[in-house]
Amino acid sequence: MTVTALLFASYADVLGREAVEMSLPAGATAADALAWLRALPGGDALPPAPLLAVNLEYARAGTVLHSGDELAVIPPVAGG
Amino acid sequence: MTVTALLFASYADVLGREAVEMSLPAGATAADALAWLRALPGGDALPPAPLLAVNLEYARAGTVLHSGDELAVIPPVAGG
Amino acid sequence: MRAAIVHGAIDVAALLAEVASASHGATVLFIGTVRDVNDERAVTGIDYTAYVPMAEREMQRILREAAERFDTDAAVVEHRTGHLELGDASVAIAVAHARRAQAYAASRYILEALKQRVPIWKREAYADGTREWVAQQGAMTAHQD
Amino acid sequence: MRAAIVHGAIDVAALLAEVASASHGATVLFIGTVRDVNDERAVTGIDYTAYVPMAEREMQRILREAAERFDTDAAVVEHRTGHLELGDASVAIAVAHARRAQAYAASRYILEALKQRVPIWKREAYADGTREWVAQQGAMTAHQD
Repeated sequence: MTVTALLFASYADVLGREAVEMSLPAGATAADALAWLRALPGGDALPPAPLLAVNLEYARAGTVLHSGDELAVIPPVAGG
Repeated sequence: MTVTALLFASYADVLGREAVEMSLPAGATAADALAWLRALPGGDALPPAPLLAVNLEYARAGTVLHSGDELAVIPPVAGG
Repeated sequence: MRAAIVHGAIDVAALLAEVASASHGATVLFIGTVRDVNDERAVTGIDYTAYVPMAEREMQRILREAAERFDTDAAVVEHRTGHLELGDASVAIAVAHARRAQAYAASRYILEALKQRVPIWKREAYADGTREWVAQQGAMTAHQD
Repeated sequence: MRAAIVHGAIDVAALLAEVASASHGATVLFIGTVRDVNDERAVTGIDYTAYVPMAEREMQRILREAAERFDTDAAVVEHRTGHLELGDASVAIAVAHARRAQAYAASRYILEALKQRVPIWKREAYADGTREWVAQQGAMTAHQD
């Protein structure tokens, strides 16, 4: 299945992009997607347990993904 | 000595005026001035212990007045 | 730091501009406006009156107290007098500070102190045609001896 | 109740007008602006970026939470993204309420929740020419499992 990963701020900087199409096996979790991203060049600069969101909602690492989901890796926020 | 009394809001209403020139004996206090005002027609509607100010500062009833002072009788405030 | 009794509409944009500075990251503006209901009575307008020189002096003192307590150097307050219609602003307080917690706390302090002791009075006009002088709950009402 | 990420200057007068009503006597406006110093470093500007659809959704949720906690029916928040100069407003929150205590409390609640969990990021530019992504102290930083 295909899941889109979105990267922001310093995380986009370390991976050199803001979005990645990931091809993941059925039943993959947000944690699996994160491992996939951390295996990319520069990906080891992502923290082991960053904030994650699936389809615009904060999500646990164990969340099971579905084809077409949008997974966001969220750096520490700094609004205000 | 002459002291000017200022009246505001409901106190001005009950006395029918906003300022009164008072002729008081030397050594008179704010409490004496208040008694003078309460003896005027309608003056008994003033409370026995209202807020008082002398020369723009809140003052105790025992404050000794001087010629030319401005004594204000202050109804419960309602700014905001 | 400026405190004034004003007779026309309060210009809140001007108050914000007055406290603005690149050294302050947080600005809190409070605006008090005439409500259509008070104590379950339908209000149609309010006349505010003040002992102007004492009110300005007392508001200045409150700004100095806020400056001491909250390290505020940018605060301004204006209170309007005269006839106000529903929705009109009777008071506006603008505070800018490097820290948001202090900006909020100073704003609230100035508002509460103003309501408690600045010599300003209001006469509410009601839908039934009557008018009444109204006291602020919690305001000082008797001198301290 | 409206929450938006905006790309140009925030129009605070429009926000105030949006929450104004004769049933609310108290309006609190918070404005966050770019400060010239952060952590003792001289700042020359900030670039804000956001995960826009999630940020708007999360800000909407915060407004609903404030409505439940403080009985607020008039609240609006705008956060700006893009390049901001010193003194520019990055965020503005307007809350109107019948009661001043609730207006202040709701304003503060919305601000703190926004800083803690709305996906917005800032990169500060410093006088020495460097730039750095900065995290909000107290913001969520790891997922909860």
